[in-house]
Amino acid sequence: MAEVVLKDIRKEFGTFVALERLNVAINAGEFVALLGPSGCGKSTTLRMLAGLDFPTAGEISIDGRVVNDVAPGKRDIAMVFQSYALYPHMTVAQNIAYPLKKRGVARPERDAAVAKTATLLQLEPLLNRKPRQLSGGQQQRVALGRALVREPKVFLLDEPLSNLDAKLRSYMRAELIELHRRIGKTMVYVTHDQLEAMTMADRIAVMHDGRLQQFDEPEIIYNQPANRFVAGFIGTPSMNQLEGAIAGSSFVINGEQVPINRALYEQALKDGPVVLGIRPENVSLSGGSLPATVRLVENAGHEQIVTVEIPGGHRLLAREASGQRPSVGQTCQIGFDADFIHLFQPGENGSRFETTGQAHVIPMQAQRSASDES
Amino acid sequence: MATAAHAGHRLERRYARLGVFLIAPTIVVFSLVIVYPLLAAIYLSFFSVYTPTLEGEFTGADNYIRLLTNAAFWNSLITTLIWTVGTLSLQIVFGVGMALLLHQNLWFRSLARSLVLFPYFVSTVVAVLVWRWLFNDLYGAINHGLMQLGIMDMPLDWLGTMPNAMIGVILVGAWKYFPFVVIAVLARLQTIPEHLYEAAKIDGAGPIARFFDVTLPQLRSVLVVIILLRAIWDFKEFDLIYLLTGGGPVTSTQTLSLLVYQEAFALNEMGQAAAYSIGMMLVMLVFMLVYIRRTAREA
Amino acid sequence: MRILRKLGFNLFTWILVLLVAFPLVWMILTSLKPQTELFRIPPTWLPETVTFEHYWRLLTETPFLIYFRNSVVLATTTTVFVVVLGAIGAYSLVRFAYRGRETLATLVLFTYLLPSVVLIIPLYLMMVELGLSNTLASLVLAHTTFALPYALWLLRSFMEGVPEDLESAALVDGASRMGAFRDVILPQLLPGIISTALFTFILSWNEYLYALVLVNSDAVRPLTTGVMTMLISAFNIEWSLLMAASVMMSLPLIVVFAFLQSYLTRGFGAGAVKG
Amino acid sequence: MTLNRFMSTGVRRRSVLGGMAAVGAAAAMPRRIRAQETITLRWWSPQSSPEQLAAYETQMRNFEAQHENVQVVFERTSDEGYAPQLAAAFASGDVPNIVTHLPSFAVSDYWSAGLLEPFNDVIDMVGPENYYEGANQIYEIDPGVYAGTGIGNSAANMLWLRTDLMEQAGIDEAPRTWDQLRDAVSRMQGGGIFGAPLPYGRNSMTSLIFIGVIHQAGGQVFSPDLQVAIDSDETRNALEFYRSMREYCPPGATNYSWGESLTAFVSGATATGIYTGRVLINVANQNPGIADYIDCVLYPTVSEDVPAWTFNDFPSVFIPRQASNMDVTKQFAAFLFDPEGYIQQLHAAPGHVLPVLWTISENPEYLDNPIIERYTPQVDLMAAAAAEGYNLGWESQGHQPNVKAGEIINSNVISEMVQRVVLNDENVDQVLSDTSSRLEEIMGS
Repeated sequence: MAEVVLKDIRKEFGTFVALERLNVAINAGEFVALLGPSGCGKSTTLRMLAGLDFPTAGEISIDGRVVNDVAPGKRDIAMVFQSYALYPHMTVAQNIAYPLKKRGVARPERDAAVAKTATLLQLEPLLNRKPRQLSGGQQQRVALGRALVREPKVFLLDEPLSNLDAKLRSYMRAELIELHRRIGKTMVYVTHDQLEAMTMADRIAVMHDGRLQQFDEPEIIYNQPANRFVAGFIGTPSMNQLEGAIAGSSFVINGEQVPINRALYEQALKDGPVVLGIRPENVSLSGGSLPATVRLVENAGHEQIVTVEIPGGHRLLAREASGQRPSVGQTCQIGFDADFIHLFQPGENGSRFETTGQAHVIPMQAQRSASDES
Repeated sequence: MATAAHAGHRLERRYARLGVFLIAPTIVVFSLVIVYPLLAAIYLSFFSVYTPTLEGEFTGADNYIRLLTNAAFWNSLITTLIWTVGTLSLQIVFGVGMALLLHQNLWFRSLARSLVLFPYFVSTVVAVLVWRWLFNDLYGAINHGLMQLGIMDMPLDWLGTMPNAMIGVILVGAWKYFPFVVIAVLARLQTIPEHLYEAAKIDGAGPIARFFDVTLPQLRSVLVVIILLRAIWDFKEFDLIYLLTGGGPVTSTQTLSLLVYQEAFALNEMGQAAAYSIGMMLVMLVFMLVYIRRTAREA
Repeated sequence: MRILRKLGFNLFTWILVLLVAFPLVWMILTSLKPQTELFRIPPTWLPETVTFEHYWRLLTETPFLIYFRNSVVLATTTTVFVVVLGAIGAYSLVRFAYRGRETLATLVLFTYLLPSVVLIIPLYLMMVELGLSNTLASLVLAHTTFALPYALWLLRSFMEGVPEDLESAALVDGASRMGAFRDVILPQLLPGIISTALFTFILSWNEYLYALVLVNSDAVRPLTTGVMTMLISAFNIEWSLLMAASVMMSLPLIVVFAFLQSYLTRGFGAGAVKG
Repeated sequence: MTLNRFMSTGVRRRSVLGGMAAVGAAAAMPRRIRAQETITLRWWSPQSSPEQLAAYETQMRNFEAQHENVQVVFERTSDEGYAPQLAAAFASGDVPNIVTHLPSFAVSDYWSAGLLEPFNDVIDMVGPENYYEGANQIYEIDPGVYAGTGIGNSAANMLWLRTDLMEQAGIDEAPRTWDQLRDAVSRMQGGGIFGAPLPYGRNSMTSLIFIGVIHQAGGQVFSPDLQVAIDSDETRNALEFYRSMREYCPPGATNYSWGESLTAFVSGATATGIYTGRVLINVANQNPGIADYIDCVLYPTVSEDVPAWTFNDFPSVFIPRQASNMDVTKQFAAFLFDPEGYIQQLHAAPGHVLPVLWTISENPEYLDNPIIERYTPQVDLMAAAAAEGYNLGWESQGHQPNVKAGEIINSNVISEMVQRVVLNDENVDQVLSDTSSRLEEIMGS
C-alpha cells in the first residue's frame, strides 16, 4: 500500500506542452481513474508514473520516495497495457513468471506464485499456451496476472478494457472492482470512458488539454462539475449547456426567462452573461415556461431521449421515462428542475459558480443505473 | 530546454547515454569506412594525383573545370541515364506484371516464385558469365535459338555494336534485378484487402479497370520506394556493365562508375576520378531530392 | 471454358517463368557437357553425354575450394558483424531519444548514394594502416560500406514493427533496457534479423569490385574474383569450368533460399514497403 | 603548396589522409607482423595456367630448399586487373616482392614514377653475357640503369594458319601482303568457319594489335622523339584494312580479347588466328584433330616493301622499390632464370614465352619437348621474330622509350579509335584528330 504523489509536473514534447502544473495526490489503497479525451495527457501521466516517460519538471513520489531517477523496474509498480503487451514468444506461465524472474525469485517460489495467480484468475488450463492462442478476454487476464503476481505497491492500468467487447467489458469491470477490494492496493487507471471511471474509481482525475480539471469522487464530479468541460464530458447524454445571461433572479435566453434558485449562488452571481447547464434527466417536457419543438425521439426501452429545439435554434436533450411518446414537430413548454441547474462562467472552459448549499445532490445509486444503460 | 536544474532527468540522460553508446559502434564504423574515405576522396579531387604513388600537385578546381568542360563526364552521364531509365522501367513493368501473375492461383506456385526470384540472388559474376555465354556469337544459345525459330538468319553481335550492346546490358540488368520488384510488390499485394476488389467488381469494373483503380493505387507507396532504391543502385552499378561490355563499344556503355574506374586505375588520374565521382554523387543527390520532393507532394 | 482459361493462364505464366529461368537451366546444362560438345555449332540443346568432369576438375585441380571457404568466411563474418551492429544501432535509432538522432538516420540514407569506386583507394590505404591489407578482415570492413546502411535501414523498419508496449512492459517488469532488448525485442525481431542476415549474406557473397582491388592472394580471395581470375585469362576462357563454377557458387544460395524463402519475402515486405 | 611535398615522405602523406579518421588508434596497432625467423616473398604474375603454376611451384620450392627461412608465395593477378591492384599496392606501400610477365611498358611507367628498384644487380647475377644481344635495352630507360629485365619474349601477333583449309581453298602459299591475306580469308570463309579472329573490342588487345597494323602499314604512333604521329595516311590505310577484315571475323569479334581470339582459332571456328605460340599447346590439349594442320608466319604487311612488325610485349620481371627483404628478393629474381625452373616455366606453354637467354635456347633440355620438337620451324620463327619485336613502349630501334605507353593502352584510346571507324563508321579525319589530341593529353599529363 502506497500513496502516489505527482507534484508540479510539467511535460514538454519539443515545443508542445503535454502537461502543465499537474498536482495529484493519491492515497494509499485508493483506486483512481485518470479520465479525459484522447490527447489530454492521461497516458503520459501514467507512463511517467511508470518511469517510461520523463517529466520536464516536477516531482513524482511513490510511497514517500521520490522516484524521478528510479528505473521502472525498481519503482515497485506493475502495469497493464491497453495492448496487453504479452510477450508473444513466451507461454502464459512464462509471461506471468517474467517479473519474478527479473527480480531473481527462485524457481520453486516462482512456480508457486504463478500457480496461485493462475488460480486467482482461472488461468490454469491456459498456462502452456502462447498468447496468440488466447481470446481477448483471456489475454486480458494474463496481463492482469503478470501485474498481480509480484504484489507490487501500485498498479497502473492503461485502458485495460478498451479492446474487449461490451459484454466482456462490463464483466471485467466487476472483476476489477472485486479484485481491488480484495487486494486493496493503490491503483491508477487510465480511461477515456467516463462510465468506467464513474463505476470503478474511488476518485476521478478529469484531465483536458494537459491540465487537471477536477479531482474528486465520482458523485461530486457528476453533481458538481468544476467547469463546462467536466460537465460536458461526464454523463451520457451529456449536460445541456445554454449560453445566456443573468437578469435579476432569472436566466434569460432569447428573451425567454428561466427561473433559477438565485439564493444558491448569491455570493458569486452578478448580472451578465453566463452559461446554464442542466442534465437531460432534469429537463421536463411539460409544465415549464420555455417554448420548444420536438425534433427527434430516440427510444431506449425504459426511457427515451427527446431532442427539442428552443427559439434561437438551440437544441436540448431531455430524458423521459417511457410511456407517452411525444411526436416529432409537437410543441411544448419545457421546464428545468431548479435544484439541478448549474451556472458556469462564459467561455469555452468556464468554471462553475459554487453553490452555497448541497440541495441538489442526488444519490449515486440512481445515477449508476441510469448511466449503465446508455 | 532540458537543463540540469530539472529533477527527473538523470534516468532520461542515462537512457540517452545508453542510446548513444549503442549507436556508437555504427558511427565509428561509418566514420571509418564511409565518412573518412569520402572526405579523402573530396580532398583528392583538388589535386592532380598519380594513383600508384598518390603524389601530385594541388590544382584547385581544375579537375572540376575539366569535368564541366570535357565531354567525357556528360557523355557518360547520358549513358548512365539511358541505362538507368531503360533497365529500371523494364524492371518495374516486368516486375509488377510478374508479381501480378504469381499472385494468382498458379500451379506449383512456390516453385515458380523460387525460379523467378533466383536471378536476383545469383552473383553478378555468374549472371554475366551465363549471359555472355548465351550471347556468344559462335556457340551462344540465343543466336541459335532465334535462328532455329527462323526469327533471324545470321548470328547477331549482341554486346559488341550499338545499339545492341546497350540493349543487351539493359536486358541483362532487367533480368538480374526485376525479382527485387517482384518480391516487394508481391509482399504488398498480399496486404491489399479482398473487399476492395469485391467492391470494384460490384461497381462493374473489369480486370483492367480493377488493376488501375484498385491495385495500382495500393502499390503506389511500394513503387515509390522501390523506384528510388533501384534507381540509386542502377545509377551506380559497376560490376554488371564492367564485366559484360567493359563500357564498349567505344564508350557507348561507359557509365559514370566505369568512367571513374577507368580514370582512377587505367589512366592513374586519381584526382580527376575523385572529382568525377563527387560530380556523380551530386547528380544522384539532385535527382533523389527532386524525386522525394515530387513524390512527397503527390502523396 | 473456365478450365481452358485456367490452362491458358498457367501455360502463359509458366512459359514466362521458364524464360526467366532459362539462363540458369542453360548454365547447368553447359556445365554437364564435355568440352568437345561445348563448341558444337549449332549447340546441342540437351547434353548428348553427361559428365561431371568439370566439377571434379574444379574441386581437385583448382583453388576453388579455397575460394569457396574464403567466401563462406567472408560472407558469414560480414553478416554477423553487420547484423549485430545494425540490430543494436536500429534499437538505438528507434527506441532512444538523443540529440542528432534524426540527422543520423538521414545520413544513413545518404550513404546509399556513395559509389564503391569512390571509396576504394582511401579504404585500401586505411587497411594498410590498420595492418589488414590482403586479409579477409579488410573485405569484411569494406563490405560494411554497402551492407551496413542497408541492414540498418531494414532493421529499423523491423524494429518499428515491434510494439513499444512490449519493451515498456519488460521495463516495468524489472528488466533493464538491455535486458528488455535481449528478452523481448530480440525474439520479436528474429524474423527481421534472419531476413536482414540473408540479404547481407547475398550482398557479401556476390561482391566483386572490392574483392578485385583489396585482396590479391589465393589464400584470401573470394569466389567472385577468384573464379574470374582463374578461368578467364589471356590464353583461355574455360566456359565449361566457368559454368560448373557458377553452379557451385550459386548452390549455397539455392539451399539458403529454399529454406528461408518466406523470410526474404517478409524482409521486403517490412523493409521496402515501409521505407 | 604541392601535394608532392605534402606527401612525399609517405609517413606524412598517410598522416594527411589518415588524420581524418581515428588513426591514433591505428598507429598504436602493431603493423603487419612478420615472424622474425621466416621471410615471406610475394610473387605476382598474370600468367597462371595450370602448367605454369606447376613450374612456378618447382621454382619456389627449389629456392626455399636453398634458402632456409624463406617462403615464397605466388599470387595471381590478371591482365585487366593488375593496374588497380598494383596501384593500390604501391599507394599503400604493401607491395609484392617481385612481379613477372607484365608488359615492358608497365615497367617503364612505374619506373618513371620512381616506384621500382634498379635491376642491375639481378642482371649481373644472371650474367649479362647470357642474354641475347640488346635484350635488356628496352628496360634501360635511364642510361646505365635497368628498370627490370625480360623473363621472356613473345611474338604476339603471329598469323596462324590452317593448312588443311588452305589446301581446300586452293591456296598454296602463306599470305605475305594484306591483299593476299584478304583473298585467302575470303576463300577460306564459309561452312560455319570465319576467316579471322581479329579483335575489335574496347580492350588492350585491340590497341596492341592495331598498333602493329599501323606499323605494318608503314606508319607509327609516335615519332622517335615521341611526338604524336598517328594522324597519317598510313594509319588511314591501316584503319581501311582493319575495316575490310571485319566481314571475315565472327560477329562477336567486337568484344574479342586474347582469350576469345585464341579460342576461336583453336576450336576451329576461324581459318586464321593471331596469337603467340600458346596456340600450340592449346591445340594439343583442346582440339588435337587439327594439330597436323597448323602453321604460323609473320603477320602480313601492306606490301612487300614494308617489313613485318612483330608485337613483343616483353614479359618482364621487376621489383618494387618498397619491397621488403631486398637481398633475398633479388636472389630470387635471379633464381627465376635458373635453367631447371626456367625451362619448366617455358615448357608450360612452349612457344608462348620464349627464352631471353641464348644459353637456354641452346640448352638440350629446353629443346627436349614434344611440342618444340614437333613444331621446331615455327618455334624458331617466333623466337627470331620476337627478338626483333617491338611494342608501343619502344616502337623501333630509333625510338626513345615511351613511359606513357601503359596508360595509353589502358586508356583504350587506340581501341576506341578502331571502334569508332570500323563499327561506328565515323569520319576518319575527325577520329584521328581526336585521337591525336587525346594522346597528346596523356603524354602531357
